[in-house]
Amino acid sequence: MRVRFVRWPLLFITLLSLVLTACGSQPAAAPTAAPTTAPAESTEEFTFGMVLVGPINDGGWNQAHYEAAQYVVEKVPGVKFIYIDKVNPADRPNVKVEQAIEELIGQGARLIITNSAEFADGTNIAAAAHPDVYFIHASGDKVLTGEAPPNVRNLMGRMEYGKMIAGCAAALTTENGKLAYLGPLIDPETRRLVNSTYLGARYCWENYRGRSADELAFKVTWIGFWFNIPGVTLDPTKVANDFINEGYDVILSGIDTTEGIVEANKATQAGKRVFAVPYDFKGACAQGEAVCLGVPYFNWGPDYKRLVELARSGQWEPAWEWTGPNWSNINDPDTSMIGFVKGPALSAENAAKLDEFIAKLADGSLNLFTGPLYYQDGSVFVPEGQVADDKTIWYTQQLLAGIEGQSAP
Amino acid sequence: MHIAVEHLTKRFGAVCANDRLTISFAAGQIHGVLGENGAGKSTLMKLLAGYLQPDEGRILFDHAPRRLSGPGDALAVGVGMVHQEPLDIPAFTALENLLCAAPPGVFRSRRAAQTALQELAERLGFPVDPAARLDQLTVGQRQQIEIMRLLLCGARVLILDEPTTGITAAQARSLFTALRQIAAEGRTVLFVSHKLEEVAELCHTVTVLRNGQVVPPGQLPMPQPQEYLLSLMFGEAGAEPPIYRPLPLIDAPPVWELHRVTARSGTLQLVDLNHRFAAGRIIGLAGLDGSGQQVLLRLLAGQLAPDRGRVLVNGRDLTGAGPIAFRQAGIEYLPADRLRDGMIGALSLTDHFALLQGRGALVDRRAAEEAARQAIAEYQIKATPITPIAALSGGNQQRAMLALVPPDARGILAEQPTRGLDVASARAIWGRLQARRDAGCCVIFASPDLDEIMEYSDEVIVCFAGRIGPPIPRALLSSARLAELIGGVGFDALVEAVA
Amino acid sequence: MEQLLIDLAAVLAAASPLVIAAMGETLSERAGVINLSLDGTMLLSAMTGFAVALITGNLILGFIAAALVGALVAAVLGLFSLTLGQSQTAVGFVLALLCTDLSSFLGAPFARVPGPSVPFTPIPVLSDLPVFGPLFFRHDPVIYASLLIVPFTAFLLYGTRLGLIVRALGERPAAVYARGVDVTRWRYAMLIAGGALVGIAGAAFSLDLKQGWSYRHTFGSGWIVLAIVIFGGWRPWRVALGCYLFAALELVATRSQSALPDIPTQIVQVAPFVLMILVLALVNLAASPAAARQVMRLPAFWQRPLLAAINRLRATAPAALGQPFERP
Amino acid sequence: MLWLRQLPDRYTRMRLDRLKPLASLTRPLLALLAAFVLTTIALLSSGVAPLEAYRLILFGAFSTPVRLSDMIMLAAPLLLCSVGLSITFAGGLYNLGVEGQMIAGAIAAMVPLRLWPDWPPLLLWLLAGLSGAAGGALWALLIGGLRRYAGVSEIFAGLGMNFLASGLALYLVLGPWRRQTSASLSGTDLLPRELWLPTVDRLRLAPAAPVIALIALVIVWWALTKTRWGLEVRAVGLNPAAAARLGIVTARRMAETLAACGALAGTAGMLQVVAVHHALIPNISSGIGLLGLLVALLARADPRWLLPIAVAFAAFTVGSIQLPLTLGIDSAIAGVLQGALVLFALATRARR
Repeated sequence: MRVRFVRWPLLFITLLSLVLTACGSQPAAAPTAAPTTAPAESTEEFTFGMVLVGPINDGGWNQAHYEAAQYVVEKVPGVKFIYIDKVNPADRPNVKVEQAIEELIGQGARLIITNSAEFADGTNIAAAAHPDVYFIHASGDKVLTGEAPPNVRNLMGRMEYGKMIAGCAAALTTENGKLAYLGPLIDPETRRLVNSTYLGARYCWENYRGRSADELAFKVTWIGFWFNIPGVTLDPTKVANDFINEGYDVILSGIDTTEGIVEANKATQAGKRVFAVPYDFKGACAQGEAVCLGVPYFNWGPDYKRLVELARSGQWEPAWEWTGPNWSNINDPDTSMIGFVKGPALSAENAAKLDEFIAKLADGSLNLFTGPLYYQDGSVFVPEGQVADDKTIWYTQQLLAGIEGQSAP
Repeated sequence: MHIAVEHLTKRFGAVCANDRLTISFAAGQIHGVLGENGAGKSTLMKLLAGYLQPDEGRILFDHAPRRLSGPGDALAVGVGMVHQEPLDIPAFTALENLLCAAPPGVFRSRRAAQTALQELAERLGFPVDPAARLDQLTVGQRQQIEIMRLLLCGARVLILDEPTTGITAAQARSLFTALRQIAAEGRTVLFVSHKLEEVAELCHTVTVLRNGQVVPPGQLPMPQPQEYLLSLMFGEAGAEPPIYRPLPLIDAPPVWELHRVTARSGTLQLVDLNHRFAAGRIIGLAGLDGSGQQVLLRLLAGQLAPDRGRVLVNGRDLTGAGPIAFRQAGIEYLPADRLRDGMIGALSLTDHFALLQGRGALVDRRAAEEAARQAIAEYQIKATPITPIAALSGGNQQRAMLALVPPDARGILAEQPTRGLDVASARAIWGRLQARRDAGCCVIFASPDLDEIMEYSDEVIVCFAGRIGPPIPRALLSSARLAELIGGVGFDALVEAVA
Repeated sequence: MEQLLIDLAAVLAAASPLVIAAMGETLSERAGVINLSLDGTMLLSAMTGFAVALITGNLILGFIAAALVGALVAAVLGLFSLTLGQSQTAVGFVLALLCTDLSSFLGAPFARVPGPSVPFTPIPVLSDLPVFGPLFFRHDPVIYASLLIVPFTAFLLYGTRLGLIVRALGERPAAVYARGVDVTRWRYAMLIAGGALVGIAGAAFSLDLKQGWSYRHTFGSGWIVLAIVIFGGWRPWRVALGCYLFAALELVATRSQSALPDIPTQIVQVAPFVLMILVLALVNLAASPAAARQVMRLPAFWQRPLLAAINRLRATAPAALGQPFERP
Repeated sequence: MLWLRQLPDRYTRMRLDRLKPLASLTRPLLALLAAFVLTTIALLSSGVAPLEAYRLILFGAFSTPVRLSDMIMLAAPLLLCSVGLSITFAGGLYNLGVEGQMIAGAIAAMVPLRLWPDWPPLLLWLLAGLSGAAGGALWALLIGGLRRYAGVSEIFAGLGMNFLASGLALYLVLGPWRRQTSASLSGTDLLPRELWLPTVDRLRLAPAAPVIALIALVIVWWALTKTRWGLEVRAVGLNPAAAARLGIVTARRMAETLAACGALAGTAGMLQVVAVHHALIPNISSGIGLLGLLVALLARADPRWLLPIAVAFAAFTVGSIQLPLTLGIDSAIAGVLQGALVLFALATRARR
């Protein structure tokens, strides 16, 4: 017997939906993606949208952005916040950044924040298509290179300082001088952050521990993306475990998520002594208080508040911004872009040394990007007697000599 | 155990396989059940052994009615059935077969089971190795193990379905001895067969089935005149005598020539074969299952490449050329399992002819349908050109498979060409094959049925334990001699005599 | 030496979910049913196990929930294939995709959320043994379970009467039916028991080895387990060996980053999967009749040992694997 | 139906005849109902109003021209894949490797585009199409080889080749073909604008894509039903042993079906490159191949049903993108609906 099964009804539904659409019975509530002119109520309520690469509760990079947006809503009256998170090829294989941006604009967003280096092209394409909407591409440099339309700004924090502090904390605490860095993907940003960590660690290893730089092992393993994408990246859990099995006793995280500290905590419970330095988000130590040496974090709130107000007032102009900490109080939630919270596992003695280190960075008496600095292949990064300028640091080409790990993908 | 059926009826669709049967089988005796294919023997046995449930009527065990929900239920009552192809687990050892799903409490341990098996084997005169895997054993040995398993699991009624097909004469003799002993111990044995001689030799009573009914109603005590039983089985028409034909010329051109061929398949190795198979004759391959007939057929069909030596077809060297080349050279292989290997069940006869057209990018359905129509008329196939092959009866499928053999075929290799067919269909098939032979084909067939070999072969080749004997003209062979050769008696002498 | 010991222990640990799942699949395939939904089942049960453990704060409940999910999916597969007679392959494949999407949908709120994990529990006294201590007795309960389940499965299949029935179900169900066993019911039982193990394996990922939940968290593990069961010839010890081989490949892949600076990181993630299939292909190739024919051409001196090796490599699938049961 | 028995005989027969087509609809409707019940339970369990979700899933793809064009651009490769799979299903193969064949096709299509970007676009598109189809076919043939010579079932060979293909794509995106600035998982550099398949103004719709898919559908339908090749393929699929006995070179037909499927999947991959993503991205196949398997299973590899089902499934997928944007739930629910549909359709099929 030949039975036609679900195919007839399926055809029916397809046709029905076509007919319904054709008859104009389009549901009124459906958001439209067509280009919109500014809604009339924009003078009263200002909507800004955010496209996030990961989930808003990842305990890392994305949560920092999300909480910054909440900070803006709290501090600026009449502002509404909408977002789409997990925009990445693994979580949403069929959604492109442009599509997500268009949906947000369709829902009335006048300012769009995109928070991943991966979003550079999509942000530019959408910005060109919507010249009346403002865009902040966080962590990008297309304004600097001149490829971005005029309604785009770039914003990034000088995490280099945070990473130097992190490296120092690690070097102060390590028992065997073996530090491991859980790296995301390889690009100029991650290279300069790894280098900063190494510089901080080497300085404190030499100056506070009084040991030779040769005795410091510093290894990077890149997982391949900002967080674990099963099947695409290395599994950060496995990588962290492998660090521990190979005897590294501090795991510094450079990825968006918290596998490093979780595994260090597990290993410590299992009788080993492994410390961790998470990344990105102020509250990240909560994943393993006992092993947390502290966390360098982003505090996007103040800058987003400033830019939202700027966009609202229409005083927008393209800019590439690279904001540093407020050195008078790096943990001030209203002024400092970059902060460092000390963790419970950092001993009081080391905490004091770390404070001393931070003070040196703050007063400018210590600049770790001072030559001579060499790349892994022996070529010169910063010549002797010179100090690297922003552009040299931003476009770091390789990892520094002394670091074990890949420099280029 | 006394066993009886009353008004037992089983229908399959419109066919009434068992029609209000009322019979009883006394304990301590061997009861023969005779009947041609499709007479309802198997259905009755399956009803008794719990494989089927009756539509009407009832079965009484020691005069108590009992519904059997399955074979396990039947075994609990005390009925065990030995199938023609033993229903055991080939991948297991004899001992594991014994233990697998044995009723609780029968064997306390592996060791106990092994002891019980060896004791029973000694009593019945069956040689057995408890650690041997069944797929290394012959059908006869597997049958012995199956019988012992059922007895050890408490069978008081033993049903044997065509037990002598595919076993050696020696094994048959030892089986009969064992069955007599089993009956003497007070058990009931039902012996299903279509071989009158065996029934006459072994059974105390006989029941004849025809078209689902017992004829005449009730059991007959043995012995009975053979002609009488035949007329009961086949009705008044009786059996036609087979047609004999003198051997064609010896110098007919060879279809196949084997030169020093060595081939292996699984554990079986054929060594140093030198044969020529001439056109215009029917050659029967006799032997126990797995003695080398299948390997030889596959070798001749090109499905098996020889390790050494050369295979010539019609004088052309086709060594290792593959089945397609053999087919193009006019060799046609007709497998035993028609639906599994022979034809495509979901396609119709027209589709099959379309497949055979072999040229042109598009299918010429008109021509194919015409060819199918012709074949249906010529081969008396009960089907339309667009009936799926799977919907045909076994006999019609076999005819269809023959009809699909191209008219210019030079060699036909048939594996059990009448397997599962009733007498009338088998005759029709053989009529066709003989016509092919007369048209100059060389027909080689393998069959476990010695009567068929004796009846239709012009020459007989005996296969024994992977060795292929020389062709013996049918006229020089008797049934008894053939049975001996199959069992290996005098096989070496025969091979040496020819060499 | 010490490093080797640590690495071996890491391989034992990393393979534990695979081993548990592979034993489950071995059970159901031995009974003649292919559970092709493995990958989806593992994802769905990993997600459920994690979610339940997170919400209730109870790890045991998480594992129980995961086992139930695995059993449920297996039961659905049984319903469609054993009872309704559909192709096991088709139903299994559809279930694999369906469960994958279901896990993504229902698991979205739990994606990349920190949660509970199985605590490290070294076994007192035994863990201080030289060599054996660090290798076998300094793990957590999930890993101990994975170490125990292999001999258990082997014993079940080869040492018990139940095992005889299970193997017979996969070899010749008609014979089992003739012995009075309800084939369908027992196939259901094995399928569901196997499914529960697969579910536990999923939870072993999300609650222990790859702690947490994310979209397609166990990426491809289910498929690779299916391949490993074939590689292992449906024999528990060899199947387990396959799992450890795969885990070792993964470890090597992670380590290889520093050694192979020109290879992008992401490649090494995929490499073990490809290598495993390649190994399967090579083993099959070596055990094929064609290889045996090649061996026959060699001098007689080599023939015997090589043929013996080929015979050892050869793994025949249960004869009735994937076949619907028809009463004789 | 008891009441029918009381009616006069002639009348009854007439009524029953009329009811027949309706009766044949009950099973599919049951399947549809069951699929929706399952999906509704899933939706309710995550606290979403099911009706709103269904409205978005079922009609979301048609609500604006942009979404309609997105749907068509998804339906085109989906149709290509499922058309290809209907060939392998006819040949009795479960080609789970279709995903990898798509990736291989996309990679192969990139080769001429990267080698000679200055050549005339028309020529380049043709070259990309040919090379994409060849790449997919080659990839599929590898599966055939593994099956034939190493005895690896095509299911696992296909999966292995999928892993290999995605690894290769990743390697190219992050290695030799990486962006000029820095390697990025978001793909290679975008192709030059003039190499993008022309699109309808302001929409992402490249009309060439659906046209190619429809042409492939018609050709395959014709080839499977009218030609000797199609008949032979079906014969091999139904019973390889018997087909071989009837003189069909089964291994060759199997290889051909795989290659044909691979070529179509490769073409789909090519379209993903030149018409959708305009670059090679790691996830270029986006699960379209596996979705194609569902489509082919639901259509029972009957080419006539592929188009409506592929369109419906593409609509579900595109419509479901609205879910996270407007309802904040995961779009995977469309996959649940699709999977459940196929599953329950299987269940209501007559036992074979």
